[in-house]
Parts: sequence; C-alpha cells; structure tokens
Amino acid sequence: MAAQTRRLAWPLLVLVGLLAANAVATPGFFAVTVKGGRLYGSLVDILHFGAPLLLIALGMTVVIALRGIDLSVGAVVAVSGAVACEIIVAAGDPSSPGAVAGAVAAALALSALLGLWNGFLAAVLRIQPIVATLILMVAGRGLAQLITDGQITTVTSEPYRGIAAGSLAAVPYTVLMAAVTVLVMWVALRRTALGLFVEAVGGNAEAARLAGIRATGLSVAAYAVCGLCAGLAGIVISANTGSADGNNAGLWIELDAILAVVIGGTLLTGGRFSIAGTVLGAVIVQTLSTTVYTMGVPPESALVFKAVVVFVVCLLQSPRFRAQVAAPFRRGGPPAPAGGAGGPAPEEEDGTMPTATGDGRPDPREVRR
Amino acid sequence: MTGLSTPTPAASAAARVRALVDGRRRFIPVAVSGLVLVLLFAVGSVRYTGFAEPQVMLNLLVNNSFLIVLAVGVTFVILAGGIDLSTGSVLALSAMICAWLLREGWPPLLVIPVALLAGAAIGFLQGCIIHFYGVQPFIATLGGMFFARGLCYLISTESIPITDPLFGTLAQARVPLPGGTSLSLGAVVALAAAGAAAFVLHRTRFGRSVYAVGGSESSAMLMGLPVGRVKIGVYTVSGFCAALGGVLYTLYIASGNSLHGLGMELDAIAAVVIGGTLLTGGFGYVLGSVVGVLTLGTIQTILVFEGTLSSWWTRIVAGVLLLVFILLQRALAPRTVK
Amino acid sequence: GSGGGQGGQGGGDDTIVLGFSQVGAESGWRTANTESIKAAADEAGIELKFSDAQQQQENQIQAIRSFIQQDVDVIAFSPVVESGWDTVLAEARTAGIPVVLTDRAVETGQEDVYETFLGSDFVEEGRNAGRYVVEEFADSDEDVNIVELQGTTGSAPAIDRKEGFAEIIGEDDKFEIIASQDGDFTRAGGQEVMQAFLGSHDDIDVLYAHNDDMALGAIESIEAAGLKPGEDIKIVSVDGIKAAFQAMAEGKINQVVECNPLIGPQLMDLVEKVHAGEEVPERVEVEEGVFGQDQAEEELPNRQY
Amino acid sequence: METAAGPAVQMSGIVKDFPGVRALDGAGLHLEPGEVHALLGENGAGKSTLIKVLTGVHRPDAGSIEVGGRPVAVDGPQDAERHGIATVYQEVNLCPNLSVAENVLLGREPRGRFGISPRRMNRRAAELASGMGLDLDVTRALGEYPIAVQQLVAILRAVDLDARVLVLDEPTSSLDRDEVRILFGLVERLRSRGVAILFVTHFLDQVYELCGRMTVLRNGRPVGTFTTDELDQRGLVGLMLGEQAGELDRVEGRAHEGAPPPDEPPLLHARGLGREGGVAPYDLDVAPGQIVGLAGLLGSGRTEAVRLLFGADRPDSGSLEVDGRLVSLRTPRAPIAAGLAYCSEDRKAEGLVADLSVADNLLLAMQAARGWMRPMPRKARAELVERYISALRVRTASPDTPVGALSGGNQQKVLLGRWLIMRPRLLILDEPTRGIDVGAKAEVQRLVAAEAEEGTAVLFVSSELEEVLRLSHRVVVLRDRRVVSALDNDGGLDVDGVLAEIAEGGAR
Ligand SMILES: Nc1ncnc2c1ncn2[C@@H]1O[C@H](COP(=O)(O)OP(=O)(O)OP(=O)(O)O)[C@@H](O)[C@H]1O
Ligand SMILES: Nc1ncnc2c1ncn2[C@@H]1O[C@H](COP(=O)(O)OP(=O)(O)OP(=O)(O)O)[C@@H](O)[C@H]1O
Ligand SMILES: [Mg+2]
Ligand SMILES: [Mg+2]
Repeated sequence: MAAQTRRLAWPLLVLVGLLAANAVATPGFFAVTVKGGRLYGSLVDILHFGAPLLLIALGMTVVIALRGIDLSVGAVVAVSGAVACEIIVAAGDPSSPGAVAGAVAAALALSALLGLWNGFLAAVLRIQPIVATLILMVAGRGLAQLITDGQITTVTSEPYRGIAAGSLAAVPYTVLMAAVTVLVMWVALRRTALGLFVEAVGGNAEAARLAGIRATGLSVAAYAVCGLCAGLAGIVISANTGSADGNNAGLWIELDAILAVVIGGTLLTGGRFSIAGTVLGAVIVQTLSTTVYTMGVPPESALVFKAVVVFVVCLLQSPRFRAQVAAPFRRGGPPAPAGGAGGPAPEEEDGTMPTATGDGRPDPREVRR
Repeated sequence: MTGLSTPTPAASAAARVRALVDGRRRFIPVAVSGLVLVLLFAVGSVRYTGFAEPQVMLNLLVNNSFLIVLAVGVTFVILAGGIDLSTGSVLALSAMICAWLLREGWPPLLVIPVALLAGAAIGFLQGCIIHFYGVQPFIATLGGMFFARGLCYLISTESIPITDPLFGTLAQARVPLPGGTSLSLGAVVALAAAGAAAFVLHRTRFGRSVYAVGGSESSAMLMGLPVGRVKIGVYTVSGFCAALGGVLYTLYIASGNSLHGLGMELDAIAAVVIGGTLLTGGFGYVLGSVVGVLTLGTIQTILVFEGTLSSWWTRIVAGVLLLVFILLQRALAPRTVK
Repeated sequence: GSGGGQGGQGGGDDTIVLGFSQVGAESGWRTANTESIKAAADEAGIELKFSDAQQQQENQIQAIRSFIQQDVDVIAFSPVVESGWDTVLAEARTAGIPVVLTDRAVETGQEDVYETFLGSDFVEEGRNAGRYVVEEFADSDEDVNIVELQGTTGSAPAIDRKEGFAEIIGEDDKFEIIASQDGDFTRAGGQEVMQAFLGSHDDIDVLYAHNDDMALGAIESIEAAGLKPGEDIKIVSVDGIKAAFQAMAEGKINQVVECNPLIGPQLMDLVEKVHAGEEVPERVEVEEGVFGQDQAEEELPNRQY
Repeated sequence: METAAGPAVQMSGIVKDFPGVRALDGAGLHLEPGEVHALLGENGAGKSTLIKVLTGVHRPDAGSIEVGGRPVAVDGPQDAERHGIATVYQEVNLCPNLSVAENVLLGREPRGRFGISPRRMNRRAAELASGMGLDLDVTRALGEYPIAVQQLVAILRAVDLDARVLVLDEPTSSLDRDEVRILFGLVERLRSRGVAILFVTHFLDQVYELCGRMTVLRNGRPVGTFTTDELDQRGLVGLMLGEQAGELDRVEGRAHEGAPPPDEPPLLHARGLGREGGVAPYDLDVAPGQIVGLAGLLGSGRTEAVRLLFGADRPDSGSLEVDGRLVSLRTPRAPIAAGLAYCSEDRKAEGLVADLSVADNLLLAMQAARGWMRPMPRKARAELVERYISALRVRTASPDTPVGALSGGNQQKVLLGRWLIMRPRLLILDEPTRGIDVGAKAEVQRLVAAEAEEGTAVLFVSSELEEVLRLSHRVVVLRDRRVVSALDNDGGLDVDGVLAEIAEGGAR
C-alpha cells in the first residue's frame, strides 16, 4: 500500500500545482463562502461539476480492472437523462417528489440494464469490449434522441432540479452523492473479497476461473455497475441544467473517465486498481477544465494546454523521467555523487528501471529497458 | 520416437477437412468478416435499387480511402499490443498543414512531405514517451490526440480552402477501370498502402517483430528482439499513416478544418477490431482492417440508401447493423478467438 | 431536369425527388430544421430522401454521391463546414442535378456549382446582438464588461457570430470582452463555463451567448451565484428557441436574435422552381427577427420548437 | 567462432538488489570454453538472477562481467546475443501467437527475394526440429502445444543461435527422459565444439551425468565451485541447503510405508469421461487416502485427463461422482465445492496471478469458496499465510510481495499452498514438483504422503517416474491420449516395468 500512496504522490503534486496556478491567477480562488445555504466557490465548483465524471470513472475503474473497457457510458448518460426527464414531463405533477423518484428509479434501472447488455456481449459472448460497447455508444445516443424526439427536453420540477442544486448542511448533493458512491465502492471492493476477485480475474482470468471464481458473472456485474454509475451521472448532468440533451449530454465523457482512471494508476491491461487514484484522477481532469476557464486560456490553445498537463502527469509518474530531469541539478550541486564504482551517473539513476519494481508495479513480465 | 509424433492423418475425409481448417485457423476471423461483409452487401443490393452497381462498390473504397489508410496504421499499433487514439487528430492536423502551407504559397510538392513528416514525428514522439517512460499507450496517445487537435486550432480555427491546381488535378484524377467505372487516386493510394503494410508485416523482420511484441513483450525482449525500436516504430508508422490519410482527406475534401476527423480514431480502431484483430495484440491481418473499413462503409451506405431514417433512427440502425455484423461473425466462427 | 440514364426513380413520373443531406441532430434547433423540411416536403408532394451525416463531412459527401447515384431530381444540403465541396458539387453538375444549399454557404473557387443558397447570415446575427448591447448601454459612460460563450471552437456559426459581434462593439472602446470561452453550444457547457467566469470576474455586465442553450445553462450559474440574470447581468443570445422565449418572458434574457430553422416551405418553393428551370436569386434570406423582452410574451405561443 | 583466450565468461562480485531483497551478494561464475557447468542452489538462491545479469536483463548494482576475456557491459538480451551468449530462460519466454518456426527463427529469418521466405523458414525449422528428434508441425501456433513442447522449442531457438556460450535455466523441468536424452546428446555435441554451457537444474543426477564443474549459490552468495569428482551428491545437497540438509534423509526411499488403505468405497468415481480431440473416455476410481499416479509420455494426455475431472475443460461424455453424488463439470466451482483441488502444471498461465501478493495468491481458492461476502478475517488470514509460507519454506521478502517477483520454485510452492490450504478431499497435482529444489521436493512429497495418510485422495501427475513410483499406491498409464492400464504399486513395480507398460501397454 505504501507503494501505491507513493505512486499517487506525483499526480497529487500536479493537482496542487494546478490549484496554485489558479490561486495566483485568480486571487479569490480558494475562497469558499455560503450562498443561498450552499457552499460556493471555485473549489466547490470543481467537485460539483466533477461529480458526474467521478461517478463514471468509478464504474469504469472496475470494468478496466477486469480488462474491459466501456465506451458507451456517454450514451448511457444521455439515455438516463432523457428517460428521467421524459417521465417527469409526462407525469401529472412534475413537481411531486414521487414522480421524480419514480423517474430516477426508472432511469437508473434502464442504465443498469444497458450495462448488463454490454456485459452480456463482452463477457458472455466474448466480443472484444471495445466493439461490444461501441455498439451501444453508437445506438445509445440515437435511443436517447428517440426518447426525447430529438428535442432538448426541459423540466421545471423543483425536486428534480434539487438533485443538483440542493444541499445538505451546505454541502451540495452532487458532492455528497459522489462521496457516498466512493465510499460504497470502497466498502464493496475493499471490505469484501470482491476487490480481490476483480484483481485476480483482471490479472489472470484463467487462473481465477480455476481457483473457483465466477469470472463471467463478475464481469457482467461490473458492466452493470458501470452502467448504473453512468446512469446516475446522467441524472446529475440532466438535473444540473434541468434538461435532457440526447445529443450532447456526456459527449466524450468516456475518454475523460478513462483518462481519470489511468491517471489514477489503474492499468488498462487489467489487474490492480486504485479507487483513491481514480478519485484523484477525476479531480485532476475536472480541475484542468476549470483552470482553462478561470485562467482565460483562449479556446484555441485550451487543447494544447490540456495535452501538456496530461503529458506532465504521466511523465512525472515515470521514475526514469524524474531521474533525467533531476540529473543536471544533482550533478551541478556541490555534493557530487561518488563516481567511479558504478559507471556513469545517468545509468545509475535509472538502474531500477528494467523491472519497473521501483514504482510499485513489480511485474516480472514487464521487464523493460 | 519421442512420443511427440503428430497423429497420423485420419482416414476419413471429414478429419482431413478439419485438419485443413485447423491449419488455417488464424485466417478464419478474416474470412468470416469478409463473408459477412458480402452478406451485408447482398442484403443491401436486394433492398435498394442502384445499390449493387459496380461503381457503388468502388465508391466504398473511394469514400473511405483515408479511413483505410488510418486503419492500416492503427493495425500496426494494435498488433504490437498498443492503441493509438491520436489518428483522427493527426489526420486533421495533416490536412490543416497542407491547406495552411498552400495558402502561404509553399509548393505542393514540398507541402505533402512536410505534412507526412509532421505526422510521423508526432507518432515517433508518442512512441518514445510510451517506450522510454513507460506511459500507458492509451494516455500517451490521448495526450497526442489533444495536442494534434490543439495545433489545428492554433493554426486556424477557420476552414482553409485549398485552391492549388495540383491538388485539384490529383483530386479529380481517376483511374479508369473496366465497365465505365473508376477509382480515385486516393483509393489507389489506400490500396497500395494496405498492400505495402501487408508486405512489411509478413515479409520483414520488423513486421514479424511487431507480432512478437504483441504476443508477449517481455518474451520478445528476452528473445533478443529490438522491442524499443518496434514499439516506437509502430507509432511512427501509425502517425505517418494518419498523416497520409490527412493528405488523402485533403484530396477528398479540398480544405483544412480543425474539426475534420473528429472521432475518426474510434472508427479506425473499430474497423481494425471488426476485421478480427485482437486488441490484446499479436493477432490479426491488414486485410481484416480493410474489410472492417468496408463494413463500416457499407453500413453507412445502407443508411444513406435507406433515405427515410430520422437522425436518431440512423444511429440506432447503425448500432444494430454493427451488432448484427458482429453476432454473425461470432456465430460463423466459433471458438477461434480464445 | 434529371440527368443520367440509369433508370432511377426520379425521371419517369412528375413527383420531384429531393435528396437532402442534413448535418446531424446536434441541437433542438437542428431537429426543428429537419422537421420543418420533412413536413414541407410532405405538403408539397415532393419525395424526400433524407440522410443524416452525424456531423461528419465525409458522410455528407458520401450521401450526395449516393443521391447522384440514385439519380434524384434536386439535391439540397446543409454543409457541415464551408469548404471542401468542389469535387462533389462538380460531380453533381456533371450529372445535371441542381443543388440548393441551406443554412450556410460554401466557399468555392468555381462558378455556378449551386443554384441558390437559403439561409441565415451568422455574421449579421452577431451584429444584431452587438447592436443590442451598444443600444442598451448607449447612455452609460462606464466601461462595459462583456463575457462571451462561444460555440464549438472552429464551427462556422461560432466564428461568424463572434466576428459580427466584435465588429459592432469594437466601434466604442468602453466595451470590452473580458472573457470568452468555448461552451460547446450546450447547456451544460454554458453552465460550467459561466460558473468559472463568475468565479474569476466579479464585474460582468453583459453575457453574449452564441446560442440559447448556452445562455440557459449560464442562467443557472448566475442564479446560483446569487445574481439576477437579465438585471445584474444582461443577456443576449442567438437562435430563438421556445425555452429562451420563456426565459425572456420571465425577464432572465434581455434579447434574442432569431435564427430561424423553419425553412421548409421556402426550401420546397425553391426546389420546385429550380426543378422547373426557373431563375432563382443567388441568395435567399430566411425570414427572421430580433426580439426583446417586451415581445417575448406575445411571441411565445408562436414558437414551435 | 574465434578461439577465445581465457574463460568464456567470468563474472565476479555481482550484487543485485530488488526492493526488499538482495538477490545476489558477491556472486560469481567462471565458465571455460568446452565445459558444461552446473549452477546450483535452492529455490531463490539467485541462479536465474545471475543469468539475467549475464544477459543484461538486469543491470548489476556492482560487479564485473567479462566475456571472452574482455570486460563488457551487456545491454539487454539482444546485446548478449551479439556477444555470443544464447539463453533459454526458466519460464518459457516465447510468443504463443507465432508459429513454432517463427519462434525458432525470429530475428534471423531466412530471406528470399521478397523479404522473409516462409517456405524456407518452415523448412529450416522443421530440419532443426527433426534434428532434435521432434516431429512437429512447425507452422502451427506455439500456444497450441503443451508447455513441454514449448520448452523444447525454446531450446531449439537457443541452439540455432550458434553461440559461444549457451545458458540453460532449468531446461529439463518439463521434459521426460527421452527428451532429456536428446537434449543431453545435443549439449554434448555443442560442448565438443567448444561451446561453454551453463546448466541450471534441480535434478542432481543430471548434474553428475552431464557436468564437469558446478558452482553453488546460497542466498545469493557464492558457496564455491567444485568439480563433480570432488563433491558427491550428499555433500552437494549439504552445501546447497545449509543446515537443513539432514531432513533429506527422511524421504529417501519410499514416501509411505505399508500397503494402500483397505478397500473403501471410492471417493472419486469417474465413468466414461472424455473429450473429443482431447482424451478418450476413461474410467477412474480413487479411494480416500489413496495416491494414484498418472504416468505417460509427453503429450500422452495426462493433463487433459485430470482437467476433465476438475471441470477445467468441459467433458463431452461421461460423468463424475464424488462420494456417490453426481458433480457438474461445467465449471470448476462444483468440483471445488465437492472437495476437489487442482494444481495446474502451467503456473504462469493458469496458476498464479502475478500482480497479486503471495498472501492473496495463497488464499485465492479459499476465498473463492467462501464467497465474496465473507472476506477472511485479517488475523485468521495472517495466521494461515504465515503457517503455509513456513511449512512450504516459501522464500519471500514478505507476504505482501507480488508473487511474480518470487523465484520460479517459490512460485510453484505458493500454487501448491493455495490448494493445500483448502484441505481438499481429492488433490489433483499436475507436475507439482516442477522446478523446485531437492529440499522442497522432498518436502512436497512428504506433505502429499501426509495428506494421504490423513485420508485425502491424491491424483499425482509427474514426468518423473521415480517420483510417481515412490508416492503412489496405484499407477495409471496413458498413451496416445487414452488410458491403457492401471497397475498396483505394491513393491513389484519398478521404473522399467512402467516404461514397458507405457511403450506397449494396451496393445493387447
Ligand atoms: N523481478 C524481481 N523483483 C523482485 N525480486 C526478485 C525479482 N526476481 C527475483 N527476485 C528475488 O530474487 C531472489 C532470487 O531469485 P531467482 O529467481 O534468481 O532464484 P533462483 O535461484 O532462480 O530460484 P529457482 O530455483 O526457484 O528458480 C528471490 O528471492 C526472488 O524473490
Ligand atoms: N507432438 C505433438 N504434436 C501435436 N500436439 C501435441 C504434441 N504433443 C502434445 N500435443 C498436445 O498435447 C495435448 C495432450 O497433452 P497433455 O498436456 O494432456 O499431455 P501430458 O501427458 O500431460 O503431457 P505433459 O507432460 O506435456 O503435460 C494434446 O491436446 C496435443 O494437442
Ligand atoms: Mg530460477
Ligand atoms: Mg501435463
């Protein structure tokens, strides 16, 4: 576990760096006040707007740990929002909490079902996950638009808007919802044996099967959970604007979610995963977009800026890169390393590299130079 | 003498057929994809007038020439066990560079190599980041995707039309085929690229090493193969192909626009995977990728010919057709893919 | 008339076959546009072959090629982007099929590749929005701080509406655009970007949104910040969707510059004329207006989308 | 090949640290041209690490390497090949997706006019294979062959390199005696050509048969280099194992005394179990406390046969009863619930999850049986792990070390431990002693015998006939993927008897 925390230290550093840059650019950046009974400020915004991304990234983490991937989450976001809004609009009294609860339940159920469908294709029929979920990625948005008849459905329902706008003890519901989901996922995965099973199946599916783990069932369940998370995110996104946009809701969010998961240190090749890492990853991704807006990065350079930050995060996680960056400083400093015995300095710097063991991923299969 | 002898060929013809299929197991996914593509096309011909004309079939190649080139490049990467998300953006960047430099008055014969070089360079850099610093390919190329698209915006957010006469001539150039049909230059280039890729993959050490690295990177390293060169190589090839796709795209569309090729990287990856290549690497063929692109193209053509679908039904039907294709593929080739 | 001779459906009887290639269904505006065209075609007895390009130019080119292949009588399309149509338009001309453009024009080096263009002038829409701001603050001599929510970076409406707006407000240097970001034409985008604007600027006087959806999203953020949209921050946006008129009626939006998607009847009229070989003007403007808060209430029932 | 002056390889003072362990601590090696040199030591002693330092896979933290008398810094396996060092690594490190021919010739494929010529490549590979007495379809994917064949292919590849130094890290762990004979013949030929051969194995008989000198490592430190004449087996074991050597005596000879337990109703009762293209339908009964050995040649179908029992492959005929109750064989879950345990022969692909810790790997099957709702309490967990790590003498820095970082033999022990923890009623062991050292092998045999004594039934597959004979009450012989006979092992049976049965049994 120590290794894991150590690995997260670098992304954390980048996050701190981003926040610091913001604070310099916008003096009141860290200010958090209470407005209308609700916490208000840029930091709260990051968490609030990052909540859907985090929800999706959590579901995605499990799917990725099982060596899968889910490209359809964006479409599920759209479907979920569309279903909820249409049901509310069709209800006799859109403002009744009952109608809203029913609509949300229906949307979540459908999302889970869509996840199940992905799981069926990927885990039972063994279609490669990327195409298996591509089907829903393509068709799902069509479905969402079919539900909303291609329009942006606007709802005027206080309880529904409240899902995004409301707060408990001044903490926005959205943030609470994300926090609770993180907690639930953590308990479900780390306080039971599920996490172990997931890592075993993701690490070596055949070995896990022979050890008596129901690998197929687990994968199907993971896709369903991922669908559910995406559905929940869809509700949050839709409640946020009080509307359902079949075409644009959650557009490209799958890439951001995968990015968040990967920044958090979970490998796309399956196996070990980190929930804390995913949370950190999602916060970084969201901070990144907020930074673009608050620092006034022109839209045409925003993408280059984003790319640079992504590269910095990744490279900082590489011990070899750190060593190379540090080398000139170290050599320039007065206490020069005792040379002579072990060959030239740079080689020694990355001497731990070949097995990648220095960085918490001691995998003999990944012998790399 | 060691008990390792393969069982003598069984007498029955059935067994012999099985043995024949057995030996060519690895071609089954490609063959099946091709078969299903033909089926799909046949259904289209029965359903729509004017569908079965030779030119419609050739137009599949013409309309998808750039995607074929993209998919060919991505095939290298996926075979080596990686993934490349930057191709769509690099295509846009290459098209953008062409349009921009032409507007600046550069000679077209210089512009094309520059664009190709830029694509290859981006691929090379991604490869270096992936190989030397152990960054996961998905992230590194996602970063590359942002970066290349960002460069497009920096060049110009507005569309730049291409008015160069040479580009015009190349774009209009047609290779006549029997029966009054013809292929565009782009399609010919795409087919040539696919042929060259197949040659490289099967007949050169680099190509075979690509398969080896995809099969098992650590084994390939222990077998003394130049893993680093292979990994960096495939991303360079992919970047180059994406840029070439961009040049073909400019021929097709005669302009550079920063929004070109949005999401095309997914189409390319999907085409490769549909063609039977395993995302885990080490298994697949360029031919499969071409079949994959043609499949996506056929689906698109069917949607166009249908002519009554609303926007959302278009999407749903596209998804369903993809599903049908994949299920057929699955049903016809059981137990081929582990 | 119908060229070619491959025995398509178009030539024989006298129903006109129109091939229409739509950009996609990326917004409510677009959907209304599609609906209007479909309904009008129905009404006019024109057979419509409709194809959705899902925002990709190559799909649109493919669709136009297939229209040529299917030998339709007239081709119409809303180009995804402005450039890159020369080849396929030339093919249409060779096949003798007239082309009508809708929504936005194309840039082309060639002459006479299309018959006519029916659509709005995005630059003019931007100017109209600018004129509102200039008028609104005509009496004030303090600086006016404007924030702008742009449409998708690189898209034609975003570029043109920005340009037109900048042209008008540029005439007086008390107007300053203090922040301008990509809100992707969506409510969620508008909301998130506006929230960030509010976090980094506390002296915003005007919000100019390139479409209504972003303005509607931004209103959420403005309200969450404890400000009154339409009063503390004046809002002007483009499009004229029903929800925007609703908000305007509630006083949350100050001015809506209409960009009318209901071009179906005008389009069918043109198609018939073109098919009959009549002269048509090179450019036909869509009928659209500019609405303020005082007209909102009465215009609201007329809004169809 | 230049006639190198001085030693072929000279390594000295090699230090290599991994996080938490010092794998090598001043180790060295001196290889002369034209000698077969054994590198010996218990599991985790650092043999493979020393080899990987030699071939540049690991960079040493200190020490020097000379090849052919010149100091070198080997920069990876590719560079090692350039220096004339060919290596067969311990785990099979080939590409399962490529054909056998390609695996043999990758990197130096014969080229024709149009690039690589597959025809010539296949021909060349087939020649090489038959030169080694292998009759393989070289165009088939390597992954379709069992691990033993893969090991042979790895050897073929190294041999074809035409190197000055050939390193063989446990090449014989999966091979049976015929293949070993062929390999030895080959080694002898190379040796006489002046190639220096480094040979790692846990079969001491093979060491004495083949090698002139041997270097012994213990805990990463050099114990010494000896000629086979000056040190006998017993002394060698003493040097390898240090103070624990005395225990070895107890397992010399038969592992269990007395006759098989009295005829009880069989615990396991299989009828007509078979699989098309796999193994022909067979019957099998195993009584509680009985150890049944499976003997046969490479590819005779032993693995396939036991996999059916466990539901690892789905049989398409026959039935299995445990304790009179029918067990579903759709997945391994029902057999596990019925008290079966299966320790696969391919620990890398089917056994361990390399990224997970030793503790997690040990407890995986137990946890799967308990279900996800009931995680093991931390304390019980730690206790069990502790107990089995010490019982099996797993050398690991800590229970939290990823199992992939363990030495090959220690990995094997972890896999075995996973199933012993389950306290199964029927233990299926497929090559459980592959790659583990003499001490541990004796330990495993003792454990198996003890389990049987307590009433566990055992199915034991091993390529080592002596081992099968020493342990089992009954020996089932397979040939050409069918069961040909079942022999009682009541003292009258010896290796030659079984060999005869393997060769011609069932011909009746
Ligand atoms: N990649 C690695 N990361 C961490 N520790 C390692 C790694 N490789 C080996 N070790 C450790 O180094 C020590 C020596 O291992 P090595 O594989 O050299 O043993 P060995 O002598 O080959 O044993 P065996 O006979 O079991 O193959 C062991 O303690 C092992 O755990
Ligand atoms: N020479 C060979 N040619 C083709 N296939 C072979 C050969 N040798 C073995 N096989 C494969 O081996 C399988 C049976 O081997 P299995 O692993 O069951 O045997 P085994 O007796 O357990 O041998 P091993 O000692 O290798 O484990 C068959 O399915 C067959 O495909
Ligand atoms: Mg070893
Ligand atoms: Mg076996």
